[in-house]
Amino acid sequence: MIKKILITDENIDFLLKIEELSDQIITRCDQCGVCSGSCPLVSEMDITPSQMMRMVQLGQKEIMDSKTMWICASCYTCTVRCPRGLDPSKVAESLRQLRLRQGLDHINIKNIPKDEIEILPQIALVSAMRKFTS
Amino acid sequence: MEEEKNKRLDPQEVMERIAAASKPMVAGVEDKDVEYWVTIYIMGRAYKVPADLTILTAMEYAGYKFIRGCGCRQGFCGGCSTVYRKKGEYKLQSGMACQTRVEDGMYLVQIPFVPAEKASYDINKEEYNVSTMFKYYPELARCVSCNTCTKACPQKLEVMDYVQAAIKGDFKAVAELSFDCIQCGLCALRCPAELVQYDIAQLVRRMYGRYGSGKEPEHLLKRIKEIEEGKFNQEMDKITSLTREDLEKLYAEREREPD
Amino acid sequence: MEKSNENIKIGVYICHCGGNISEIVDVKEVASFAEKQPNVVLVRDYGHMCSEIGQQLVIDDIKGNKLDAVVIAACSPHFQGKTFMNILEVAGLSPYMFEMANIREQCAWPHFNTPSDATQKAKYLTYIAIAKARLNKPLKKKIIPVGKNVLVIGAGIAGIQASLDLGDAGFQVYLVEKEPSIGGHMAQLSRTFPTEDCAACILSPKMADVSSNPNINLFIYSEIKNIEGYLGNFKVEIEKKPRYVNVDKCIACGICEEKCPIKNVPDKFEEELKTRPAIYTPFDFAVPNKNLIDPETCLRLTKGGKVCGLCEKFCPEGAIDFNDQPEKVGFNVDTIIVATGFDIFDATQKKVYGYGKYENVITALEMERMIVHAAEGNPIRDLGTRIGFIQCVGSRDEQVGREYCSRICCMYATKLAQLLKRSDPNRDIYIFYTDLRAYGKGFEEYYKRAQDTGVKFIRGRVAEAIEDSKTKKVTLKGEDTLTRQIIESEFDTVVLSVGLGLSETSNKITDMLKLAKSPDGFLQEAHPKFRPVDTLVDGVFLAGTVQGPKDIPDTVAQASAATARAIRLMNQGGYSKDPILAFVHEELCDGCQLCIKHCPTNAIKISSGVAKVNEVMCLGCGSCIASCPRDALDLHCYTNEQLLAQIESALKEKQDGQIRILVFADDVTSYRLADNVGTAKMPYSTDSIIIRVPSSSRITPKLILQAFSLGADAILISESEEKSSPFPHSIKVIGDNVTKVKDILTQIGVDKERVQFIQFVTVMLWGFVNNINNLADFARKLGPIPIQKRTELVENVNKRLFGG
Amino acid sequence: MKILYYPGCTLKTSAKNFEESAIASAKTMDIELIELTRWNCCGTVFSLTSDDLIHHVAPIRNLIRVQEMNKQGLVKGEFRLVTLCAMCYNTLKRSNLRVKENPEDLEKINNLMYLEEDYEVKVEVIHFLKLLEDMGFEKVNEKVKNPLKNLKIAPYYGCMLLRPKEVGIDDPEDPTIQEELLEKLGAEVINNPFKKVCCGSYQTVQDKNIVVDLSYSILTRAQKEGAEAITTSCPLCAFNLDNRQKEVKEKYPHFKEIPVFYFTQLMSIAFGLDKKYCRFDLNYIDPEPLIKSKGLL
Repeated sequence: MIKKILITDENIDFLLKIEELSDQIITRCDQCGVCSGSCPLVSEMDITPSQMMRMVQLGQKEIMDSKTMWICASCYTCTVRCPRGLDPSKVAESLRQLRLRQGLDHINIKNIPKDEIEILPQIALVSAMRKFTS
Repeated sequence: MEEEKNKRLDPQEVMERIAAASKPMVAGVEDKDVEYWVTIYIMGRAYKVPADLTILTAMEYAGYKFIRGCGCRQGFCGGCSTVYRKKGEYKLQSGMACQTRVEDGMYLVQIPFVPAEKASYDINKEEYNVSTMFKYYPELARCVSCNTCTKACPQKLEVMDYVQAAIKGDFKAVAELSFDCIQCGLCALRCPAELVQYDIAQLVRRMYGRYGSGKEPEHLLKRIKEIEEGKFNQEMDKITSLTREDLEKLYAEREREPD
Repeated sequence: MEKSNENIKIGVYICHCGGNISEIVDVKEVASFAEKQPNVVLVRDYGHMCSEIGQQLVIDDIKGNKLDAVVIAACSPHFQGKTFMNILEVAGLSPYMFEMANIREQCAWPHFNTPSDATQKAKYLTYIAIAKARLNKPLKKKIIPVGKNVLVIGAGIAGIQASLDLGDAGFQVYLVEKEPSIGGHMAQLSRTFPTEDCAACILSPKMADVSSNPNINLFIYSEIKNIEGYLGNFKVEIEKKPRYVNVDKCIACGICEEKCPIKNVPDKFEEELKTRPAIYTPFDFAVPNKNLIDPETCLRLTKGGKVCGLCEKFCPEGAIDFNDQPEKVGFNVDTIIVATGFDIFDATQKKVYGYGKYENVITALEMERMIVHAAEGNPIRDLGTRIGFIQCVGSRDEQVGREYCSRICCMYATKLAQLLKRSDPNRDIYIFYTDLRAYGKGFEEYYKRAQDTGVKFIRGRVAEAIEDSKTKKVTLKGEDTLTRQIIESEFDTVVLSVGLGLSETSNKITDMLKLAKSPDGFLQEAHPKFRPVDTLVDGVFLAGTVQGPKDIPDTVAQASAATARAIRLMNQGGYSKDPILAFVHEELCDGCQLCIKHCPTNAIKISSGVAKVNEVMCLGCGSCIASCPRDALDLHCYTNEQLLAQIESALKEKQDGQIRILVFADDVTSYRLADNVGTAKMPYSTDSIIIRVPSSSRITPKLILQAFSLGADAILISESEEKSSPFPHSIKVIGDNVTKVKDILTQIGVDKERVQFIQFVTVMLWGFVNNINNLADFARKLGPIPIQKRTELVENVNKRLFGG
Repeated sequence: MKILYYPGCTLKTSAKNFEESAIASAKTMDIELIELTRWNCCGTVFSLTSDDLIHHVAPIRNLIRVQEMNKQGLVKGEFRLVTLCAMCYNTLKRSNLRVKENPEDLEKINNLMYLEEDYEVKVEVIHFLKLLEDMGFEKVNEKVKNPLKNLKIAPYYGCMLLRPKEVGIDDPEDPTIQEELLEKLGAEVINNPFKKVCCGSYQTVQDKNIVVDLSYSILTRAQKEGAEAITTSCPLCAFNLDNRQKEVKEKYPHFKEIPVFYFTQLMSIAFGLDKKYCRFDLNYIDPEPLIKSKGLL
């Protein structure tokens, strides 16, 4: 269903917050799509990284319900290829932190299956905790 | 002015004053006998108490009855954890009420019990490896090694070090570093990653004791053999055959430390 | 003859300006005040000095009373200054014996609400003008002889167009080209957008004209070794590389090429898609269409002795000459046009597209050659049916340090795509773009034609290309940002639309001529809007892609523009320049060379132990003067003596309790800004006196300290903002001068905020007014500088300024 | 040459094969890897938000330990810290860079860790591969007793060694450092175009079939290019590419298992060291049959 969006500066504070957290001038992104084309996990995402940048640019808070920033594996392929020298991985991290800092963990560590825990190396557990819990 | 006087005492004199103050102060000594007084704030309410008491005895002097939040009174049961702030300092410090002297202007509150959830497990059925620990306490992986727990520990243990050793699977180090832990909960209260360090250390100490140290507990085994050989049967029969009065008499005259 | 200034006769005229001045300023009072001044022999006040009658009045007075100098107190010199200077010339006086007191825009108008103060200020301004006029010299405009020779560097379409225009206009052209043929990159193209006319067809007639034009001396296969000198006197040294073929005898019959055993030399013109023999002609419509031998691959030239020599044996004309030597040639030219063109982006730098590693990834220039050969019937390789164009390769990409857009790639890609599609309709052709830039004349229609032809445009930049090692097909991965879907599809051929960069040869030329580069690496034009083909070095012009990426029409237009700008200087045989130039008091100069590095065009040279200013190169900014510890350097029309006289007369009548602010205003921006403020009738403090200088970098720290010691309460140094200033590094020089003054003021215990340096643009009206008023209030609050400190200010100034 | 070395938590447990083979092969190259004392977690994964400092405390404390060991004379003037695990390398190096570029952050971190000495930003974090490259791979070649003849290896880099550019040890788009090392070990090197594609990293905890698909595409592409084994330098990549082959097999039954080495294991074999240093028991897909088939064991 095609949605109408209001291009007003009302939701500029969302953009400013993400720009401050990620230390990126997000309005500089000109939507060339290289980050989406480079992302190894883009097929798992509901919206592509370039669309994520676009929604932040327009201050659309619905981005917080998307799972894109949770699929990001911080592999920095987009970082080394962005022609504008921006860093989408930092924008994804800022979106995650916006949720995590409200104390809402993304995964419930207690119900990670026991047989999984047995084989997972510490580097996996520690990294996952860092990215998915507050 | 009063506070100045306390500061200049040399340690020897301090020991004597504690000894004098520890005389059964609670039992109705007149105010005139007390030489030095301090004001402390228990949960915000001011009380004038003799200068040299521990927080525990000072609170009792102020009229508090301890149902919980007190145990061995000797600093090893971890029951009387307290959070306090000295006058003029910004830091919230923590320690055992029975081991910390009161100071003038001290603001304090007791945290008698830390509601942490201890995992239930049967140590016999657990394997001796790192994943067992992560199975019961996955949050261990959240440790950011910021060392806040070490600063909170009244026993001055290197708490962060034993947590890191746990992640590394160096159970021997965990056991040794956490041996003196009195499970007072103060580290868990301060941890930004919301770990319960002492429960984790307890699990590791049990695993290490059971599988890791490889040394058998000789005196325990010796004692068990003696019991099985019936060394104490004769004495046991004697006690079990006593009447209630004899038992009470025996109990009253028992040898124990002074009040 | 030059009169010593004691008995110089000055005429002073006060203009009513039809009430504009007389309604505010009491012109009679100013006139009577002027009469009392020494050397003033005649004073008049008149309704309209600039009118026919007014002007005749001055001419008759000059002739009648043998006046030596004229002072007119009226409007701004920017308004009627030129008119009055011409009158002096008509009357036989040097126009530089004229001084103007700006009592309208900088006195009557802004101080309309305080007539009495305005009258006092008008007196000061007239008094200052007289003091300066007393010291004026009868200078003449400098005529710099400029001949009619011009050097054109680079013979691509830009160089060719410029040379033809100049040749037709009768100027002697020295056209130098490093390649063995003229034509540049355009010769390599198949067709040109948007009209699709064949590049060779429209280029070869022009190339033919170059060789037939008598005024063009073509130095082909030659490199420029050195260029020195200045406008009207550029000494050029070039080296003609040896061709080992006598050009007059060779008739390009091609027999030598057949006989030559070496056949496998990669041909740079064909982008190394084809090979050529060791003896070759550059390409079929080359000019000059003569052979040459490649010294690196010819057996005889590499092995020496009697090896091979087949070409010599079979040449019917005996044109082969193995011991041909490089030949040095030197000549002088008056102006230079730099047209050294571009190099395409080295696509191997963009590793993610695999150019150089993957077989079927080629650059657009290689595709041009393939289309040319395909059109001739012998295609170089089979391009397959699925062809993908990747845009912005080496442009708009900070990862390879190239932020700018190369402007032409969208259009040449659209052209190549259509040509390929039309030559084989069942080809699938895709162009991956971010913004399709079809901005020029006929471009949008041509883009639509491509869409009609069936070329498909995908809006999304390709993220990476991966080759299937077996099938050699290349898979492009990217996002179609319009549908937000990921595209991953295989192509037989991938064409990289590579951007443009400054050519390698341009770097050498830039160093020789000391030209500036813009941030994108291309050469910097003097002013992006008003002097787009000039450079900051007089007499050197830019044409074509050396100044930035552009297409052929823009290049040709720029070439003709550069020609016009060069002709402007060369046409009258001389180029007149204001005599406001630096000069050296030779008796004071000890040749210490401290000043050399301060001149932006390094016009100062040491000859016979003394500094000498090259009057052609000197811009007249005066920024060298502050660097001389012995005050040996000076500036005509704004000598130290004259400026000091102006400062003294500005401060002489200062009563106790009064304050005086000196404002040194650069003529280009600040002085005009002051006029604009006056015209807008925006009042500001009458305690401020504006003194005009070509650039405030002329105001040395010593002058500022002397002004303070003479009683100035605060000084404002104002200069045009760096971006729009005609003087390259005046801002930095002023900054250093003001810092030195502030340090000395602090040492002596005078508030360092009494001296201010502000950069202005002519529209900052409120900025100007507020700065002056704030400075005036600040000075009034501080009060005058104590006498003892004022004398201390000028004690051993040299030691403080230059140390040691 | 004595040099300080930071193992990282996983190398002490499930990735012991990486550590032991590294120490052994380093010793053969007469590099003595001295383990950092009282090291703590490297603070993985490098925290990307601009206002977050607490997550840089852990890496900076490790770097302070390097300072301490120099002051205690355990090493003299050796401020290089060698890492093996790519994740530790990336996190330590980026945190080091972060405090170098933001002195006010460094001051806050130093104040927080008042129990430790101040960090003086003198430490240089380098990776073992870079150390070998700087020493010159010919020296590696000199020590080879048992060249890995016709062992077809596709080196795998993942992300943390190459990206972002300010810490990458090689060109992020076209790395060759592992290829050069393996050639010097005598192996036949296969170029896998997916050698720099991410293995899914910590997603293996949240949703392992993301990792299954990625490993499947990386491994099959390597096999398609003719590779018989993969090398990597990160325990997480090793886990995702090696241990997860179980799930890959379940989802793609026709998939043929392929062993995943740590490059230091291949060094140990090439140096002819005892098999016990390679601890092949910790590799999920047993690599020994492949090595035996090449007569290297």
